[in-house]
Amino acid sequence: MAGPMKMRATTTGGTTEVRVLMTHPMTTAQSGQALHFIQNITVKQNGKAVVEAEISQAVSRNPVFSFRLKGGAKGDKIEVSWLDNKGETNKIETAVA
Amino acid sequence: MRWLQLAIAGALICTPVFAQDAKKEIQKYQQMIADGSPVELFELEGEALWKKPQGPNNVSLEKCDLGHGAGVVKGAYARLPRYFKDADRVMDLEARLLHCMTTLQGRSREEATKRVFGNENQPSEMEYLSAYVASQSRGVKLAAGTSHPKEKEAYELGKALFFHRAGGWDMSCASCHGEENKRIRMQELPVMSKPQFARPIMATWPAYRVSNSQFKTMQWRINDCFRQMRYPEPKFASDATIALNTFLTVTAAGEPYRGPGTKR
Amino acid sequence: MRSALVFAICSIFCTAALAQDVQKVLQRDFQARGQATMDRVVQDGLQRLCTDTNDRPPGDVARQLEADQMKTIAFPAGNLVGDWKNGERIAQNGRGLQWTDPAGATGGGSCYNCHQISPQETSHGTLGPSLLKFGWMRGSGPEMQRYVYGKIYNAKAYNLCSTMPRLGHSGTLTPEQIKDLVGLLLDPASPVNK
Amino acid sequence: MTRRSLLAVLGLLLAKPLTVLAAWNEQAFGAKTAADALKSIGATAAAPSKDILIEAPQIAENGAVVPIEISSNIPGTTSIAVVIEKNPFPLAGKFDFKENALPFVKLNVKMGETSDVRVVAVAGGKQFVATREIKVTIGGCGG
Repeated sequence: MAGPMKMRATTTGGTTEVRVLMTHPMTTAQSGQALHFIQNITVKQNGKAVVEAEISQAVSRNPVFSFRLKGGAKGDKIEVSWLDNKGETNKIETAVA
Repeated sequence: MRWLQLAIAGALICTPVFAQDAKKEIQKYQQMIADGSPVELFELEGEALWKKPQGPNNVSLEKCDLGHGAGVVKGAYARLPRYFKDADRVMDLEARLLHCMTTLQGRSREEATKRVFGNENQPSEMEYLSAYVASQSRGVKLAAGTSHPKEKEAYELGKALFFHRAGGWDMSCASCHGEENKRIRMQELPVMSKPQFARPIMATWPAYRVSNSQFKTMQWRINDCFRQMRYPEPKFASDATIALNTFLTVTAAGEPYRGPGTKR
Repeated sequence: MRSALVFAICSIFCTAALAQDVQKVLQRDFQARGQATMDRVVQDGLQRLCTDTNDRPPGDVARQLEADQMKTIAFPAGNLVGDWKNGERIAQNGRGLQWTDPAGATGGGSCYNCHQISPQETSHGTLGPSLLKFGWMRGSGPEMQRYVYGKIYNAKAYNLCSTMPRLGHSGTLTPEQIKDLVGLLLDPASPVNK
Repeated sequence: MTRRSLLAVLGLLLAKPLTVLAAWNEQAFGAKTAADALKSIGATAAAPSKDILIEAPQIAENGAVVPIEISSNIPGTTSIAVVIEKNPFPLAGKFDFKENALPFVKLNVKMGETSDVRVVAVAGGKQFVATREIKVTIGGCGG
């Protein structure tokens, strides 16, 4: 069961800033624990993919990312989802404030 | 000649300019990790745990009186530690949470304290709850109790403990936190007995520690200082730990709370 | 006049009373864990004196207690300059004597926590003085070897209320380890003196 | 369990394999040197650019969390990759920007030791690179 995510999306001066927090161990091969890390992150704006990321075990535990979108209106739906190397996923959706 | 060489070597290695730059860069690092902190995830989990029915009585902690009346969480953390009449004791956040777990939820003290300090894979209930309760005091000025005789007693005891030298290495808290502009390795040491240093520190505990990806409570901070001072272990939520916390928080009085923080 | 007298009396007896309380509190609120046993909260004479005088003991008493501490140091015979490379490892190591450290295992001196030593290590503390160029400035003769060995073994023999732990006396470091630290500070080949 | 919630659970189980299998460049992320990693993302001849901005502390007190903020002012930037020279697996991430997304990302990475961090940006099919050294120090009592 994936732990909680948290997201904030705010628009000011023609730019929308998306800040997303993910609960994930992001364990490395060096840690002695089983390798377990997020590999893919997708950011969608009103259903359309705007950022697609591939990441490695070098991203810190409990990842925090910020992304920026040009324009964006209050009420736009932002969705962020992740998929890890074990096939687990989680997602969160919020409206731009 | 040797002295001249030494002076040059010294100037190269220890110029205050270098030290100033390093200090500025470390401050920048601390600012950046605070901006990109996952600490809110712990606040969220803590809120869920606060509202979750538990124990033999199968009730949540929502009726817990943290000092502002049953169930009032807003601003409660900033007034702790304080004297509680129902327990006839000065209590800090963890001591009070423990009190509510035993009285409201009907849990045994033994069960409720079995795992007070968690690890990176499994944070403890105390850690999650501390994150949530503390977050509800953001913007509220720290004002630990100072009027009740037992609050005064706790402050005096805490102060005495702060300067008390003992343990395997003859240390007191003041051995590291007693002089200005000192470091352990690269870590700056706040003089916790002086308000200007205690204020920013106490306003940001409890905190997420990036070095081990764990959320840490003030009870843990005190516990781990004593471990490194080569003392035996302070008992969880004991009067000694609460007295120290009282001394530190009273010293930091007036600072608006802005935690839970993010530390190295 | 009278208030001054009351103050003087209180400064003797009030702190003494509080020290008693602290002892009782420590006995009640602390517990043994691993190698960190409860005898460690019982203050010895110098810990008590330094606490009571805020680390400023009267000179004559301090001299006397320092002399007592000096007697705890057993200086090994012969050359005290050990292997500086091993000394560097010991200086880096911050473990030993904690309840999380296995009893009897060799720990370190935690030296870099407080001192600048080898110039290569930039992550050093400042609670103690910089030891950069220590042997280069002071030489490495028998007297200096003895001083460094003694200071690491029991710093309180030289300065009663020093913040520095009694690393040999407390059982944190073995005589061999202390010799290696002497090597780190005094050996002309050590990076400290380059 | 009600029939409806059972159906909902089954629905979830069924839906999972149907989600698009996202691509993850195993070869690039498995590369053990920065040179190999750069090669697998096709960035061997990237031109140095001052229009890639890397905002990071010069000194990180702890390698477990090193915050890095990256933005590209090169017009038409569609992708940004982060390569940490001395990490066991140097490629830390690759971000593709589409539609309204600005070429900007802020993230926290792990660094085993002091190292150069290279950021490769792709714009109009061309590769650009900027480098920044980040020092990792030891904090605390080490016990």
